[in-house]
Amino acid sequence: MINNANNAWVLLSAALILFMTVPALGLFYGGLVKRKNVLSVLMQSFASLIVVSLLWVIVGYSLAFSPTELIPGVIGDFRWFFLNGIAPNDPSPYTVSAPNAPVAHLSFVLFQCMFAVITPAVVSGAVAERMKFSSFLAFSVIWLFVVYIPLAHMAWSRNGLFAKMGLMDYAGGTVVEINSGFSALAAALLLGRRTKLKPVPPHNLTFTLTGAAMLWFGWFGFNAGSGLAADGLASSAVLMTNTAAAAAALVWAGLDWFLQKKPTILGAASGAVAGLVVITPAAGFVSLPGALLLGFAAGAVCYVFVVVIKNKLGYDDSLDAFGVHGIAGVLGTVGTGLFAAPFITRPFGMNNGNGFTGLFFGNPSALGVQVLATFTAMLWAFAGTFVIFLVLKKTMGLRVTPKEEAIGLDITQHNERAYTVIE
Amino acid sequence: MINNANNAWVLLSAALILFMTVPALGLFYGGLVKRKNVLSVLMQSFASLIVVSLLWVIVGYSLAFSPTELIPGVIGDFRWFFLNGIAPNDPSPYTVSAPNAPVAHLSFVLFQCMFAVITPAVVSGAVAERMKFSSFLAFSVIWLFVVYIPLAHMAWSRNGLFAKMGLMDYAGGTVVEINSGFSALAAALLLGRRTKLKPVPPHNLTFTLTGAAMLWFGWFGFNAGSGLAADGLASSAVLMTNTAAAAAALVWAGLDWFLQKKPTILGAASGAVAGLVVITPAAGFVSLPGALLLGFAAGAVCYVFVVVIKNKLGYDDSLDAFGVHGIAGVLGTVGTGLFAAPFITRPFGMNNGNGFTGLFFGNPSALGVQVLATFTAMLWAFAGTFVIFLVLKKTMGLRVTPKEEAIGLDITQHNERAYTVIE
Amino acid sequence: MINNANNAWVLLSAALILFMTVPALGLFYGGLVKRKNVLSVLMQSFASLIVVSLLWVIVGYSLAFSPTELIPGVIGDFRWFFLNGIAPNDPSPYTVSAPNAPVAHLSFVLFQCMFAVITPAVVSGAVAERMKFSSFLAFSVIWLFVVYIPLAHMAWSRNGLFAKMGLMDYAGGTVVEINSGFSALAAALLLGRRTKLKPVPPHNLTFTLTGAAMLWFGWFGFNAGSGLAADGLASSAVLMTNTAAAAAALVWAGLDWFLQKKPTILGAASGAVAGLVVITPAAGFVSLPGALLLGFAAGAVCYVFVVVIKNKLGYDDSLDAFGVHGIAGVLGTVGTGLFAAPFITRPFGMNNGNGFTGLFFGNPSALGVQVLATFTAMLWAFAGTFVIFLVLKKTMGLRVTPKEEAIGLDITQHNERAYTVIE
Amino acid sequence: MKLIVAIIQPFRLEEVKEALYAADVQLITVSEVLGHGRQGGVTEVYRGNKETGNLLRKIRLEIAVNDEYVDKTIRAIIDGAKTGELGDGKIFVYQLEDCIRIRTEERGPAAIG
Amino acid sequence: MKLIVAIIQPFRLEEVKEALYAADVQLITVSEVLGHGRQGGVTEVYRGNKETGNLLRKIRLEIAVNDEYVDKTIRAIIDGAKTGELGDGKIFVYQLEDCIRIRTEERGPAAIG
Amino acid sequence: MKLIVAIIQPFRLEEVKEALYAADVQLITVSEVLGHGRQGGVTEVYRGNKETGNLLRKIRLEIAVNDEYVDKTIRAIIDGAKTGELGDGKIFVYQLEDCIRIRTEERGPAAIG
Ligand SMILES: Nc1ncnc2c1ncn2[C@@H]1O[C@H](COP(=O)(O)OP(=O)(O)O)[C@@H](O)[C@H]1O
Ligand SMILES: Nc1ncnc2c1ncn2[C@@H]1O[C@H](COP(=O)(O)OP(=O)(O)O)[C@@H](O)[C@H]1O
Ligand SMILES: Nc1ncnc2c1ncn2[C@@H]1O[C@H](COP(=O)(O)OP(=O)(O)O)[C@@H](O)[C@H]1O
Repeated sequence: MINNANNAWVLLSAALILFMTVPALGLFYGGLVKRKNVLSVLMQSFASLIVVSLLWVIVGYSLAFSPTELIPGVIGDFRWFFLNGIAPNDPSPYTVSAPNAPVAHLSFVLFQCMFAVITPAVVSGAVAERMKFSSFLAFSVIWLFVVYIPLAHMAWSRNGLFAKMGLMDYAGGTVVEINSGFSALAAALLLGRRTKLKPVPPHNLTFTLTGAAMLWFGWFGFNAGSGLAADGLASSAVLMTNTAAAAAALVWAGLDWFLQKKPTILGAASGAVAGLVVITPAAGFVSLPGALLLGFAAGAVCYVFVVVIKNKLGYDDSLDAFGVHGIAGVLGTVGTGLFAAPFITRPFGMNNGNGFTGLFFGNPSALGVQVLATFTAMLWAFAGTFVIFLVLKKTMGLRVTPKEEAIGLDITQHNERAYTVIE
Repeated sequence: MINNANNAWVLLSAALILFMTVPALGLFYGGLVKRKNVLSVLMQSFASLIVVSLLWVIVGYSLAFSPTELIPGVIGDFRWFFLNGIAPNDPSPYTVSAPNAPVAHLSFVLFQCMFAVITPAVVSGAVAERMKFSSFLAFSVIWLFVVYIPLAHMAWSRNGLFAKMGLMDYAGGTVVEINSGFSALAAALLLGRRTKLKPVPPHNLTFTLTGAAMLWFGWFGFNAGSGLAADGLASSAVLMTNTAAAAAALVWAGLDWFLQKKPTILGAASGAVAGLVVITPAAGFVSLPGALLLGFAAGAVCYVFVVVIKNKLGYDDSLDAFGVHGIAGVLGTVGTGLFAAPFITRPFGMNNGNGFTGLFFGNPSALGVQVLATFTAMLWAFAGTFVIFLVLKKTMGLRVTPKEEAIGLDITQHNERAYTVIE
Repeated sequence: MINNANNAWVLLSAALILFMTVPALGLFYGGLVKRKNVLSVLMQSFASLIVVSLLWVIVGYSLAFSPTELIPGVIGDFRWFFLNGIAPNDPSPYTVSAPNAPVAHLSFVLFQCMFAVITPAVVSGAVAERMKFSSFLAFSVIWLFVVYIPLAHMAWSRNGLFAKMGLMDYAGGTVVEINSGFSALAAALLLGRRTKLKPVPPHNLTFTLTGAAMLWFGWFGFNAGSGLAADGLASSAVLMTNTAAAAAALVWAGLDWFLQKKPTILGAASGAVAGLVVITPAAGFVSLPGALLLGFAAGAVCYVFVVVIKNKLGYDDSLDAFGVHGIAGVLGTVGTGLFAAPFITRPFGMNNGNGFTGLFFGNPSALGVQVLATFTAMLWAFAGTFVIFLVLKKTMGLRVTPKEEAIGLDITQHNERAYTVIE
Repeated sequence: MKLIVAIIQPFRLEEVKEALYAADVQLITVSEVLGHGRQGGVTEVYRGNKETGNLLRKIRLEIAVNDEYVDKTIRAIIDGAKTGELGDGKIFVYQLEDCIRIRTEERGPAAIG
Repeated sequence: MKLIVAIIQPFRLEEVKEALYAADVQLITVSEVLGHGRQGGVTEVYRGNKETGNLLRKIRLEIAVNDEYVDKTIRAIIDGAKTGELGDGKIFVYQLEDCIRIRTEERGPAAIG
Repeated sequence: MKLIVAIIQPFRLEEVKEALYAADVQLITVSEVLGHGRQGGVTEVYRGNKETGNLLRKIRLEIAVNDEYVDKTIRAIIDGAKTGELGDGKIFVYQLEDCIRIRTEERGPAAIG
């Protein structure tokens, strides 16, 4: 029997993740680019929502979550092709802390759909202001099947490789964050730098902060919905999410203040996102000290990557998808192996073989799985994206022409302009 | 006994519909108009929220949903005047799939209030940039009683004309969509075209896309809240809603790409809204193929109406309230008679006499009711609005003066401007 | 045992309050200031979210809600320092209408955290466009401990002074509204007027209305979440909230129309906020007539304060935090003592000693407690803030220099500008 | 060659453009400005505060023409912009020394049109 | 008749307007421009990137005056705008050939004020 | 002294600035304008409506220079802005009577640079 309370919770969490993709991520990214490119950035998130939503219900969900498999441990099969045979009142075959109070199977389909939707949208941050829309579209379709679905299967499906090893990835440290971050890095490298690359002020920081705030809001559903139950574990996950976001934002803005003389709002927002990323794999496993430390670490390390290292190395990760999602994703996934606290999961009778216990609570073996999965995800995402981008480069091309880039992507890719000049 | 899970679900769904009215619809519409008219458009949605909220709790709800009636099948009576006698822990007399786990009566009052709020706000899309605010206000009050409430009663109240015939209108294909769409058509015709009508670029497409995304988000509550339970039927309704929106957006943007050379973001957004409209009456009745086909159809047909036919016929439905809501509303309501799948509703033991089964699943009679209700709603809305506008035209006048129109409605109707020019 | 339905409801309500702080309040306030100060205003809300979130889980919650106390009736102790000993499946020690179906203790921690977050953010409205960011930050930290936490303890903790007297403050008429409003007044007085104070048009009223609409949306969670259960009392609280907001908006816009010739959208939005404030203490206690009357009263009285009295007295409450939150907070808290209707609370078996019954329903004693708490809160907030501001003035200084004020706070306090001029 | 600069009411821009096109003047540059003139402009009200900022929105037109076009350009602007009310705006005429079409590098009167 | 164009710091606009009104110069046209001058303008920082875009926000004033007003207008602008720091701006003076008030079709010096 | 006003394509601004700096012309004032020229500009499409509004976005440069700089300034602008296509823009040259540096109150050619 479906539990309506949990079901309502997961449906609304799914809605919140939708909200994170558009408008939240769109506004966060869109505010950072030049005025002439804002629509192209919004469109990448929106296109991801449209295309992935369709592919997911048709075949993606089945490949990602079917317990019967085409390649054992790596990818499912066509059992749920077109959601074949899933009745509305079927309970979800997947549960976390509430095996006896499952949500509807279709709720799980939807919830996972929204994860698949937002991940390529995050990648788009690395290709902003210079990639052809058609190529981005092709990328996101191929990437869904080649990179995302196998990784989701490995980490989260019943028979997934890492799932079976007891990987702790509460809400997508590997599947969403490391995945999007390292895909972003490969994309940025293959795409090359923007032609006239020089620091350009964000065209609308009000949009950026609005987007960041909406991300924070939506992330409650993203992280705590992942427990698939509105129980105390969800409460803990939300509270840890909020705490880590605040901790990382404090550190980033503090470093700005200390090193650049002024606390910036973009810094606070960037830090918050880094904190939200780092807590993603950990949300339902760590207790307060873990959340605080992960948040502080993410704020500091991502700051160094985005502000110092990126500018030294010179690759053009336009909106810091790698520097924030990739780096904090690694920190969080590994950190979960350190901070996972049995105090949190034990009351729910959960067990993954190693008791959801991290190194600092006496279980060094957990760390091994976390590190292994982290490296696999890094490699998988980077290599997969690298190859896809290489193929696209040779076939349809990746970049708009320099003249189109100078004119702006909104008008050259979409025949539209975001804003009028006089009324 | 009230079921708290379902109650939470419906309360939050109501909140989502509020969110759809303002800011979502306001931003969607507001971004499309000239800078000097954006506040006037936002104000129409906001005024609708304010005025209808008050009228609804005072008398509107009673007239719409009372089972005792002034005119049998068409309008209720004053039984619940001022919510008389409805205690906070009274269960809702209305349920859909969960008769034994009802929400609070007041939740139902609120949920329906939000439908009544958003419908005239949709109509405002047809009158943008030229209608007097006072006349719009008068219209929305009269229209609530003369057009909306009877239609809601017929379709949804226990003793409503169509309800008794077994009409399938899950979330307002007739009551909200056809109703607002055909009212919009009548309004546009009687109001006449904007004085200097020529294509003017939207003043802020970032707002428009933000609004569209928020509508998509809110529509989960709009459609799936209508089942009045957070059960598997709600899950199915949300998933079908998401699917149809994506399908229609894909088609519209695809047609743009094919016919106008570039995929536009406004096209994707418009398509998404068309898909959300078409699935509105069908959300809790159709399965995946139905949702996909309805979505594709809505994308294509609304595209033709908005891009080709409107410009040929030359009426000025400024923001395409008719072309999107009216047309997709008809498609969806009729389409529900085709695609309603017993696979979806049967597990819940629901029955409306014809088993919620459409033509393609072997029940031609259902289609008859759908078509009848569709035509009635079209006529009712068009005729009712036509008469109200005619009366207002003769009495208080409909339009601002041409000079006021040229200066802009924000300053002439509200003494305000949306944006400063220099800081 | 935790009730998942109620838990989901409270978690989502907490998310809604987060959403109210940023982006909602940020956009509402940010749209009203000059373009060169918008980020500084957003940053105040964002900083409040960051700093208070951290302080709350570390020590604030414990001080505010621990039943064991440092000063009896006024402040708790360190029992829950670092959330010490609160397991994820512990039920909340606090309940309202559903003692047998509690939410998780951590949900209560989170929910109350969001109240503590938004309150200083509201105060920031009084100091906009001239206060140093560092001083605001210092203020919000000190103020949390000195002013907010004791007031929250008195009104809401198990052993709080007013809680024990049977104070009816459903969602923060004293703790949040009077508190922020009178703190705002003290702040505005000590800070002094903006240097070139003259009416300057809001730089973006679209943002302001978007923010107001989001506040309305979020307030459903703010008010109805306060019952800590998704029962019929929550439904009633939401409906009364919606009604009061609409009533006050109608009155304010109507007075605008009557006295200033045009109904303004800023007026409607301001009125809505006044209505939301006034119903805050009353939401779960009053029935429809009470909600309507409180709404009407708030619209009218706040209008007079903001439009007439403020301009006469000449203090510079930049964004009317006092005129709206302070005044409507007083009205609402006292008004609850008049309109509290046993019809609403009785079905839930609630009792605070005086049956949650107001003067108009035959219980004059309730009014006494309300008035006493109102005065205490007014004084506490005003005096506390006055002293903090005085100390800050003597030590770190309160204001930016006149030149910085002329240049704008975004660039001088944060090294950033919100908008570019050309693309 | 002359440069004609006109400051007009924003809501007359369409009419002025039409009048100019009718007069065969097609090349113009337009921008949004704020102007303080004789027009009293108190129309905005925010929370009861009448906006006394006296800078009103105007449109600035910049039109370079050969000498024989000066009069008809001025005429067209007046025809399009005049309502007879305060705030209609002004036209300013300047000497233009040289003009270069970037595309062709033509100079002088030939480059103007 | 002369046209006086001044490029000033945005945050001195209020003072300049006051000085102009005091000098009985009331008719002005204002716009927002970006300027590259001697003022080094690195103040914005985004994710650690110092914004090296060297175009700073400025206000452009356009004031047409009769000859006897030229000096006091310039004086007023200087009085209002001068802080003594780099970036204070410049004033440019041009010959104005003709001026037409659209409302009345008056021409020449009479139309200026 | 001359004033040079150039109307150019927005996407050539960077190149023009670089060319000007290379020619040792550093002081410029930039604004965003809309222009109607020979360039047909139908590229925007909204719900199938081709945007026929014929005002295209342009950048306006205002550069005051001493006489010996006029030619190289014009040259630099052409070098930066020219693509050979319709819409490249125009350069206008005016006589500048006087120039005052607000900060120092210097006047004339000395104040220009
Ligand atoms: N002498 C002037 N110098 C600069 N701008 C002027 C001058 N006179 C008028 N303007 C501009 O023209 C606009 C309209 O002028 P205004 O005096 O209101 O028109 P009218 O003469 O029809 O009353 C003003 O807002 C201002 O921008
Ligand atoms: N020769 C010039 N041509 C065009 N604009 C100029 C010229 N000189 C200065 N400006 C404008 O004036 C502004 C202020 O000039 P700047 O050199 O910074 O002032 P200051 O001379 O006080 O240092 C510049 O940003 C630019 O917009
Ligand atoms: N005679 C003129 N008066 C005012 N502005 C002009 C004039 N000629 C050109 N312009 C401006 O220059 C811009 C470019 O002109 P255009 O004719 O498109 O260039 P091209 O000569 O290279 O085709 C126009 O959009 C307009 O803003």
